[in-house]
Parts: sequence; C-alpha cells; structure tokens
Amino acid sequence: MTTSAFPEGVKRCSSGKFILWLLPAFLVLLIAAYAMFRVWFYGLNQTNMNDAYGFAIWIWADLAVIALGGGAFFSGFLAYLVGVKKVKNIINFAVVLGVVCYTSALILLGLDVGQPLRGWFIFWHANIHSMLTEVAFCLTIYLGVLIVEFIPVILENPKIQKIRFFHHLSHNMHEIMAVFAATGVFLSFFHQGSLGGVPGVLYGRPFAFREGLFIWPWTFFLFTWSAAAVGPLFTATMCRLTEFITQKKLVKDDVYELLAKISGWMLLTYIIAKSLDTIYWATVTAPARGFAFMDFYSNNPAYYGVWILIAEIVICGFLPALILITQKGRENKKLLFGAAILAIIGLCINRWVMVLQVLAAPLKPFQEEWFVYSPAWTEVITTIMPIAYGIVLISIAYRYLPLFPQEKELNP
Amino acid sequence: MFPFAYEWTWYFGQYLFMGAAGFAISVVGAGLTYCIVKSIIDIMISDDHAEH
Amino acid sequence: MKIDRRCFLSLAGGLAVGHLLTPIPWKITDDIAIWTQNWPWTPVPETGPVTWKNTVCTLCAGGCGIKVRTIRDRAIKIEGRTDHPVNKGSLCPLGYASLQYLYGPSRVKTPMRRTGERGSGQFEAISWDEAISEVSGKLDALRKNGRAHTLACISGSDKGTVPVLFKRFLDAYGSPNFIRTPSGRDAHEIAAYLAQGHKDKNIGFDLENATFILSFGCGLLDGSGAPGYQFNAYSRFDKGRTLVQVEPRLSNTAARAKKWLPAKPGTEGALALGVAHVIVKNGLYDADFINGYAFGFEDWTDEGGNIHMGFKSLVNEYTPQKVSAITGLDANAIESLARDFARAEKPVAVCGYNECKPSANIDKTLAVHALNALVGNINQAGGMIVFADPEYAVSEVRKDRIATEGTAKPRADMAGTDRYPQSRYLLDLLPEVLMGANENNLPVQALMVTGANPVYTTENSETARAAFAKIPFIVSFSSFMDETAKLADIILPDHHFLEGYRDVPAPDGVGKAVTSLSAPVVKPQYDTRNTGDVIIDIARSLGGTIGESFPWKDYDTFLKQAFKEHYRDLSRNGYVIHAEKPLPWDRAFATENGKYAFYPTRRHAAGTDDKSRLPAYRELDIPGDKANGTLALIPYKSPRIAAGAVANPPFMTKTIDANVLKKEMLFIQINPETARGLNLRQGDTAVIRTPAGEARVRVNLFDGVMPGIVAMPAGLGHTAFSKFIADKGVNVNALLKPSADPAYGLNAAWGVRASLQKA
Amino acid sequence: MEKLPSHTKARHFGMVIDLDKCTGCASCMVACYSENNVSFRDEESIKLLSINWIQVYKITNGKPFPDTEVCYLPQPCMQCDGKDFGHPPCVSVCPAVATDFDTPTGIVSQIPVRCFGCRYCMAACPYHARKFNWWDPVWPADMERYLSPDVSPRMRGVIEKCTFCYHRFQRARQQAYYKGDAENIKEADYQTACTQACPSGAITFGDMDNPDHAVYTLKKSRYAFRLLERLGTQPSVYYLSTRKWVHRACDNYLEHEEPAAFAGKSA
Repeated sequence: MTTSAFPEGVKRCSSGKFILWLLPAFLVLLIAAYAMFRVWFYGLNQTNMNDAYGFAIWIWADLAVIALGGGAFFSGFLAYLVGVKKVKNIINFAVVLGVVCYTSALILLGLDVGQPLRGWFIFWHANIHSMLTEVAFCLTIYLGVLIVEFIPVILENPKIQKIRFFHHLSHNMHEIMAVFAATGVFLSFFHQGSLGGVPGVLYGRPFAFREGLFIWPWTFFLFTWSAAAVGPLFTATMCRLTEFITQKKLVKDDVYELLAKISGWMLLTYIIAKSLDTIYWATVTAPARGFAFMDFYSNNPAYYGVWILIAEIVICGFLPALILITQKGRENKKLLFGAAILAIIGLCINRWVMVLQVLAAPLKPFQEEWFVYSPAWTEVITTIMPIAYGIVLISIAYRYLPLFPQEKELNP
Repeated sequence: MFPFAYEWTWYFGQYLFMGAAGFAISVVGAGLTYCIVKSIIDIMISDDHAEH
Repeated sequence: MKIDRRCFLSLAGGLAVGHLLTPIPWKITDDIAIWTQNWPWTPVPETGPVTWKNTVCTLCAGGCGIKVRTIRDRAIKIEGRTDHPVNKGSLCPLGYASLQYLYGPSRVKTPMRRTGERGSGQFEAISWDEAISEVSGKLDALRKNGRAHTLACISGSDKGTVPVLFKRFLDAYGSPNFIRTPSGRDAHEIAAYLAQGHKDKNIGFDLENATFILSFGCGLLDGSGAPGYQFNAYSRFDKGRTLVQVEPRLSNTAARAKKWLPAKPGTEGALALGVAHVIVKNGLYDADFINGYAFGFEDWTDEGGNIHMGFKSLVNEYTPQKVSAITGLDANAIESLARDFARAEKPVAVCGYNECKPSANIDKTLAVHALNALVGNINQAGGMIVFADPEYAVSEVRKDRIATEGTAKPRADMAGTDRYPQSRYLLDLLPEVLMGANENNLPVQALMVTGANPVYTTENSETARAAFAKIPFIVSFSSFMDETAKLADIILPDHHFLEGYRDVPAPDGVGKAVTSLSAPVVKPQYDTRNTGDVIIDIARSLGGTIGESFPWKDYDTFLKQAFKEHYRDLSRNGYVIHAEKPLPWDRAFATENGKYAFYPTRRHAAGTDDKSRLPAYRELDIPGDKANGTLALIPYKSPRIAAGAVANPPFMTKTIDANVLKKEMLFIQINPETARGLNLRQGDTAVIRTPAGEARVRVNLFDGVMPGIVAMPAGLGHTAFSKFIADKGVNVNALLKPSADPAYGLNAAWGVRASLQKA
Repeated sequence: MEKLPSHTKARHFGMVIDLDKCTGCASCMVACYSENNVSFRDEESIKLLSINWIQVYKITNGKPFPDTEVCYLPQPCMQCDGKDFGHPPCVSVCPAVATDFDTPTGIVSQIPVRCFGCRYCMAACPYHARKFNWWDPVWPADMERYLSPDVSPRMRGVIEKCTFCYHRFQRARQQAYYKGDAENIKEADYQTACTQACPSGAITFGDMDNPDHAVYTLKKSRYAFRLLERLGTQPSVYYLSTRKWVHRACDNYLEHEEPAAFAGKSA
C-alpha cells in the first residue's frame, strides 16, 4: 500500500482545486517579485519614501507582522512552559503562522535597507547600543528557533515519517521542544521589546520618546506585552479563517475561548498600561520639551487628529478587552472574533502611530506642515506579499501536515 | 560582533549582549545536535533489535 | 550501492550543509559587500599634489577675486580670494558653483554650424579654420554689398579689452552698431554726464566705508551688481552702521536692513526728494560742498537773464506729507530717515546698479546723486566715487572709405540719433525696429553676440527672440549653449574663464578703480578659443584696413600691450588699482563751470521748463492698461538664481526653495491680502497675463510683498543650457515689456501691469 | 564614548551662526556641495529627496505687511553631543557603527561604506540633517573631473551628512604634525567650507573649549541659543539673534513659556 501524502485520517481536496486556489496568491507573489527586483536593482528611489519618511509602510508592516506573529512565542510559552495543554491543539498552526510572519518581516527588511548586500554588517559590525541590532540578532535567531519548531511538524508528514531517521528526529525534537520554546520566548521578549524600543529611544522625536527602565523605554515593555496579548488572538482568528475556508471544524471552541480569555486579560492590562503611559507622556514627557498634547494631533493632513488615539485605546483596546474577559463575550463566537479583529486593528494602529506618525509630526516650529507620504505601488504590493505568501505556505502546510491534532476527531 | 572588529570596545554591555546571543545560539545548536545524535543512536538501537 | 533518489537527495543535502563549513560562501558574501563599497560606477577622484591658483570670476560682472584648488590640471574647488580688493574673500553661490560650468553639459565644445531650423538646437561640429572662414566670408560679402553698417554686435559690457576689440572691429569694418546690454549703468552714465559732465566714467559707491547706506531698491544682498563686493561690505557692518532698504518687497537685502521702507514702486525718486527736503529745510546739508562746488542749488539766472528754479526750490514742495502721500510711507519715517541719513558720518544713497529690473529713471537717478551731493559725499571715502578706467595703449583704428561711411550712419537701435541724442546703447528698442522692418532692408543683417544672452535677457523676450531670428546671420561667441547661441548660425565658443586670459574691469557700482586679470587655471578642456584671438583672426582673414587694425600676434600680446606698465602688476597680483584716490572736488567735475550741477542744464528733456530738467518726481505709467491689469508684476532677484546671461548651474538650482520652484512650476509671490481678493490659496496654480504674454505659475503667499504686487523670480524659464536648468519655471522677461523714456529711450518701466487668475 | 587616549588634546568644535547677519544667499550650501562632492540631479525641487549637508531655511515672523520680518536659518548637522556627552540621537541607534561620536573633536562621523542604509539615524535626527542617497550619484558631462579626492563620493543606498569638513581637520592636524607641534592647530588652520564661504561673515567656527577661539565667547552671548535645545540633543551649533520671534521659532514652547534670553522680560 502506498502511503498517502496527506496526514492520516483527514480529507483533502483534489490537486486541481488546490492549485486553482493558490493561483491568485501566486499572481500576487509574481508581481511582488517584480517589485522586489525593481527595488533591489534600481534602488529605493522606486519607493515613495523620502528623507522625512526614512521609515515607511514596510517598517510598519514589519512591526505589525512581527507583533502578530508573536502568537507563536506566546502560545509556545503557554503550551510548553506554563503547561496549558489545550494550547497544544493550536500550537502547530501558530508556529506555521510565526514562520510566515517572521520570514516576511525579514524579506521586507531586506528590501528596506539601501545596501542589502552588506546588510550583514548589522551582525558583523554590531552596535549593541542600537535597538535595531537587538532586533536583528533576536529576530534572526528566533526565526531559526521557529524553523526548528516547525521541522518536527514537517517531519510528521506520513511520507517523511517512513524514513526512520526523520521519524526518530521528529520524536526527539518533540521531546525537548520546551527547551526550544524557552529560548524562543527569551528571544521574542527581547526583539518584540526592542522593536518597541526603536521608536521609544528616539529622544529627538518627542512624539515617540518615552522614559523607561534602565536602557529600555516603556514602549519596550508595551510592545512585548501587546504582542503577547494580540498575537494569540491573531493565531485564533487565522485559524478560524482556515476553518471557514476549509469548511471544517479544526479546533475545539474551548481552545479559542481559553486563548481569548488569556488574551483578554493580557489586553486589558496592556491597554491600562498604555493609557498610563500616554497620560504620563502627554502631561510630563512632552510638555518638558515644549509640546502640548494637542500639538501632536492638530493640523494633521490625514485628518484623523486625536481620533487615532481614541481608536487605538478605546475602540480597539478597552472594548475588545472587555468583551474578551467576559464569559458571555467569549461564548458568542461573533463577539469573540469581532473583538479579536478589533484588537488586531488596534495593534496595527499602534505600530502605525509609533512608526509613521512619529515621522510625520513636524519638529521645528518654523516648519508647521506635517510630512505627507503615500506608498508607491512597489511598496504596496510587497506589503501585501506576506498575505499571499501566508496563504501559500499555510495551504501547503495544512494540506500535507497534521497541523490540527483535533481535526480527525472533529471531522470523522 | 567579535573583538577583532575595530569598533569593539571592552565594555560590559558587549559581553552581556554577545553573551546572551551566543547563549541562545548555543542552546538551540546543542538542542539540535542532541536530537540528531539521539536519532542516529535510536536508529542503531532499533537496527540491533531487528537483527536479533 | 545503488544511487537512488534518496541517496541523491542526501548527497545534495550533505553538500549544501558541508559547503557552509568551507570558507566559500563567507568569502563570497564578503566579496559582494566589498564590491558594493567600490561600485565601478561610483567615481573615485584621483589624488595628487594640490596647488592654489588665483584668478577672477567672470560669470557675472561682479569681478570677484577667487582662488582655485587644482590637482593635476583638475580644478577642484573655488574659494574667495581674501586679498582681492573687490570681494576680500566674499563670494556668491554662482562663483562657488562655476566649476560646474567648466566641466558641465552646457559647454559648447567645438565651433558649431547650424544644421537644423533656426533655434532647433541642431548643430554640426566644424573646425576653427572652417568656422572663421565662413564668418569672414559672410562678413566680407555683406561689406562688399555696401551694407557694412548692418553688422551689429551685442556685448554684455563695453569695458575691457575684448569688448574694445569688438568695438574696434566694428569701427574698422564700418558699423556704428556696437550695443551694450541694458543695465543700471545706463542711467548712472547719463546722470553722471548731466550732473558732473563725465562721459564713460564709472560711478561707484564706497560701501565698505559708508556708515549709512540708503538703498533705493538695490539688491545689495540679493546677488545682483557686484555681489562679492556688496556682501563683503555688509560683512564688515558692525554696530553703528546702518542699511536702509527702499523696496516694495521684503528682499534678502530688506530682510537684513535695519529698516525696510516699502515705498510704492516707481516713487523712489519722490522719496529721495522728500529726504532732500528735510535735509535742506533743516540745513543739514554740506554747506562747504554746496557753496563751493555746486551749481543750481539755489535759483539761478542764465545768460539771457531768465530766472531758473534751483534744486532747493524744487525740493521745497516735497514735504514729508506730500511724499508720504506719493510713496505710501509714514511721514515721520521719512523725516527721521532724512535726519539719520544727513547726520551719519558717511552717508551714501545708492540706486540703479543692482536692481533686478534697473528702471532707467533719469529723475530718480539724478535725485539720488543729488542726495549724495547734498551731504557732500562725492569722491569721499564712504561716498559716491567717480573714476575712469585705465586707458589702453592701442593705436588708432585704420579705416577705409567703407568704414568711414559706415560708422557715420545712424545706429540701428536709435541711440545717439536726434531722437535720443544723449543715449549710447538702446538694445531694448532694437526688437521693435527689427520687427517693423522687412527682410530686405533689415537694419541688422549680421549679428555678433559676446558675453551676452539677449534672447533671454531682453524684456518682452519672445518678441526679441522673433526679432533676432529675422537676422540672416548670427554668430555667437558663447562658451555655453545659451538661448542666443541656440539661435545662432555659427558658434565660436570662448574659453571658460578658468581656461584663458581676460582683463576684468572695475565692476559697476564698486567704489574702487581696480582692474583684475582672469588667468588660466587649467588647460582648455575642449576645442575652444579665446574670443579675443578669434576676433583678431576674423579681422585678419577679412584683410585690408580691417586686418591692419589688428596687428597683434594674438590676444595675449594685445592684452600685454594694452595695459603697458600696469601689466606686470596685473599678472603678478591678479589685479591693479590704477587710481588710489578719487579726484578732489575742485577737479572732479567736467561741467562747463566745473561744478556739480544740481540743475542739469544739458539735459535733453521732453519739455523746456525747469521742472522737466530738474529731477522732479513724475508719475511713470508702466506698460499695460489698468482696467485689465489690476496688479503689477515686478521681477525679483534671488541670490540663489543667476538672472543674467549665464543660467543657474545645477548646484544653485539645488539651493532654490520648494516654494520658489517646484518641479517645472515657478511660484510668484503675492501678499495674502491680494490672494484673498483673487480667491487664491497657497500653492494654487494660476495664470498670469501681461501685455507681453501669459504663463502658468503657482502661488506663494508672502506677507513681505506689497499688496497689489506680483513678484516673480528672475533667472528661470530657460530654454537652453542643459536639462539641469532648461524648462524650469517662467522667464520673467517674457512677461515684462520695456517702456521708453521719451527723451532717452531707455527702459524706464519698473514693472508691468498684470492680472492673475486661478487656473 | 570611550576615554580619550592620553596623548590627544580634547577639542570641542562648534559653530556659531549669527542669524541677524545671514542673508540667505546659499553660498554656504554651494561651497559645501563643492567641498564635499555632494551629488545633484536635474530635479532637486523635492527637498526631501535632495541631498544638502547644510540647508538655509527661510522663516518669517508671520506678521502682515509691512511689519513682516524674515530670518534665514542655515542648518548643518548639529553635531550633537547628545546625552552624557557622546550619545547623540543618531549615533546610539546606528546598528552597524557607521556613525560615531568622535570624543577628541566632538564631531559626529559618518562612514558611508559601512552604512547599509537602514535609515534609523535619519528617523532619530530631529533636524533632518541626515540625507539618504536615493539614487546612484551621476556627474554629467565631465563633471567628475571637479571631484575632490578628500571626500569619497557616496554610493546609492547610504546616508550622508555634514562632517564639519572633518577632512580639513585631518589636513590641519597633518600640517601641524609636519611643523613639529601636532597639537598646535590654530583657529584659522581648521575652518569648515561653509564658514569660509559665508560672504557676510555670519558663521564662526572653532574650538568651543578654547578661550582663544571666537566661538568660545560668542556662544556665551545672552542671545545665543540652539535649535530644538529642549529635546536634550546638546547641539554644537549655536545661533545668535536679538529677535525674540526667532528664538521662539527655533524651539518648542508652551503658550506661557518664554525663550530663555527673554524670560521675565517683555521684549
């Protein structure tokens, strides 16, 4: 009997249908590849970035996908270190999602630097004082860890399992997964944090600058905390989306509810901390530099003014947090995932504000105008690319790997 | 990254940072090596079983 | 062992992993990084021994001494020469950027002959022999046809040996039509003639020693005139020295002035008279000068017994109140200005030379000269200085019959004719004359252009372009592909000033009798020749008396001979001061009675009464009718935009603010109040219309512009040179229109009526 | 950052720019382009893509005609000392040590060949003093011939900025060494290109710790201030102006606050 390439006991669609499904994603990847070629070959003049917007949509996307990919480390932390068994039902998916997010982030970073061919100077000539160095080291090593976490999942493909070495290897790796997960948590803590440190240490930019603890500004901790809070929600939402697309139940509801409960409390504590941080910044940090709170929210050409802050903290912060910490909110799946989506949007707004609005705000009083930027097509398509790439990788992983231990049971 | 790069300074932060990075790499590397070696041993043990 | 798929994959995997253990990938990574640090298309400048060479910048008439850092025949950097008497180290951005012209894309690299349509910019390279024989062939034919007088030469200056060679050439050839491009010098020359009896002398202002500079619209710090000299004088401004700027727009000069007096444009003369009124009324004038060395201050009686009005009586009516009503300035401000001016140790009033648009208003210029006379600050340190250029040791030109007849003919631009007897050059009138004539009796059949770019700089430039295009044969001596060269039939490219010798006469407005020498710093980069040599060659190949008039081996020989004993100092120091002290008052004036004429008896006036001779204030109407043009367009000079014959080099264009030029659109400046009335907002696109033309512009709101005024930067809107300046913005000259002074023919308009409409 | 080697004399170079003297002529900008091989393109009007090591801004007092006043503000890299003398905003963020604070001179260096173009320093600098090479530099016609061998042309994809003409300091030090007294660098021996170029003498440059240098006294003027001083960047560039509105325009103040030079006075 020939072994099926599919995981044992599950049904998968026909190859034709599968390829058809992947086609649009491949198309996006193709255009993105062309955009990448243009950027690498002709240089960053192919983007709409400028000397005011040295960081633009790519860096925002980087920060956002890394934060959302934080689901992997936090689920790993819960599953392997805290020992929350239920989380193991979604951990494989979280790892795949993490791989997608982190590789995308690295590709975007590779696009974003002016001299990618000597990008490795960040390691070789590392300046350990730079938050970006910390990001680069932790990010790269953590991606390694993620791949190490992903390997045993790959090895569980029935065809690969037939090879005895891989069979043993996957078993052995599962055995010591906690060690990898712990390292991952350690690395993630630092790179999620140092991504927050990236804007937070900019004491020339009063909109971003925050006081902090030792060398770490408060944004360091806020970023880690928010990634840990929203990451699992993103994992859950993506999982739900996979269920919707495959028209199958893949994970039991109690897993979602558990994740939602943990995330809800994390989110609530985060948003309280964020509010306190904002109040302190608005009343102490910024005024000490001659800025009134509303200076940062007036005359903005994007017209959103202070609403962006309200959206981030109230609508996409407190509101989903309050929904998620109540049992009724979690039991109603529409409310649960509605809240999750709000929280994800809130996180993206936060990263947006901490990257783009920081650069948009005028600094010199004689330069009253905000800096305006709209991304070029090359930037937009490469920013969309991770989605297409995610669709491809997750689809393949789902098709060939036993991502969901409960799938067989839920779909007899 | 290494003391022979000229921007290196003999400074506590360098040890801390590079030490932490090295530690993380070592842990992951050691873990991987352990898994691979153990898998090879496992194969050899199960082969022994098969022979007897 | 059978090589199956599994074995193959293992092998490949093993190789991939094993490869990482070798130095190969790491070496490649490193090499790629090193490659990015040494990209072959990123230049690596060659090093070598450094030398500094002194010379003089001639990109404008400012005559700044410069030193050039050179490495192996490469000019690397230009800096101001601190030991040069004109600029003492100060240098404008154009000077700093002039290396970009030496090596830049707008250089004409060989002699060229037009091949395409006129103005199409299509040329073929030809040899120097071919070019010279073609030019002399054409000129010879013209002369033989009895039309020698229809050769004209337009030159940026009539001073210095090269313009002198051109004048000499026209003399020997038989044409009166040597034409200097219009400048502030025109009005000063006439005022100096009328008040002091001088012809062809320089009027300068000793800004370095003046303690109170009252500037009637001079762009002293706007990069016009002699920028290095002016900037340097300003740099020595310590406490107790004052600059007052009269101008309708808050220019760079006005911004740095102690006081900015935004008088209505065209009323500066009235202000000068108002100041004179206060000075006279309060007896603050220099009685010594007035009583001993002046004429026509008091009322006077002529030989026929007729009583004439004196300057004192004239200014009597210009009370501060009246002047306030004319100029829009506060009466008290005028009163205190006059007192401060008269009481200052070394007050000097300046006008004309470096205004962006030198309106040749004779009344204003006479009034300003009179102010200096009133305070006795003529030919004094810190005052208005009159001095002559050194005389060149040149033999008489030899003229044959054609030459004698031709030079006696009336000039094509009507200067010196009965209509405008006291004017010397009237280029502004030429386009209309040319447009009015038919092809056959066009008064200019051949045109030589040197050191000028009249197709761009002449007001109403589109008409000028069409008029010049009618001339059958145009020869340009430009080093650069400027608008005029682009229109020419033959281009005989001159060296860049860093490649050849050239004397640099005292810049207009500088209160020093200094001549400098521009000397080669690098070898000629291209197949260009010194224009002096070329004109000698053309004369030689024409032969006859023309050839005989040019007996020198080459230009350098001529230069040496012309300067006689001065040449040694000139070549050793790079400059020579040929008159240390200006003439004292008893010898200073060449009028009939040897006195300074407050009443210019010689004035060729439209009327016969006293007031038409005296510098009374006359309201001047500018071109255009008030009904359609409710606004007035004035050009303004920015120190970051070269507005003369030479366009901006790339470096200067790089310094232009984004609210002056953005992409291809130029911004006009208007007052926010004016904008409200026109429903215009910052950055809006609008169409400006004047009697000369219309253009699309963008709007920059600036409180420093007088309401009702539209200020447009001069020097943009080029159509030639290179892509670094061409097709950027609008040429303000295309919108301006000259308006001739009835007695002198000079362009007296300070602006043009304009309308502005949202696009 | 590090301790000074014992044989090196500590200097602290700085600049004082008299805003009441600057005419906005841009000679400093052009001299700087020329001195430092700054590249240019045919389109330079988008200022956020234009490389300028020193940029002259035009600011107005906002009053209507005829009370309007204009001030020109030349702004090079501020060569910030930063926090604790040695941590300018840009230096501590550079991941690859492509920019550093030079303790013996107080100058913030920039090594384009080390820089890999992450632009973090650009985001960190509140003065927009750091410029990115969005394009490969191209010198048209024969313009490569005027390039100075003292300053390497930069390649695409890296940051560049004002270095206070550090190569001139090196040259001055070398000459002093040849003369036998390596530490004896006089004020006139080391001047930046923009200082020399300023035709109206608005810029003064020198060692701010040396009482013989003009900047030593000038920066102590009551009317001296620094751009965005309240951010704590500790710039080495001082400005002078007797006009209160200029002070107000160069830093951020809450409504009730007054610039230091005018505090407690109604000027």
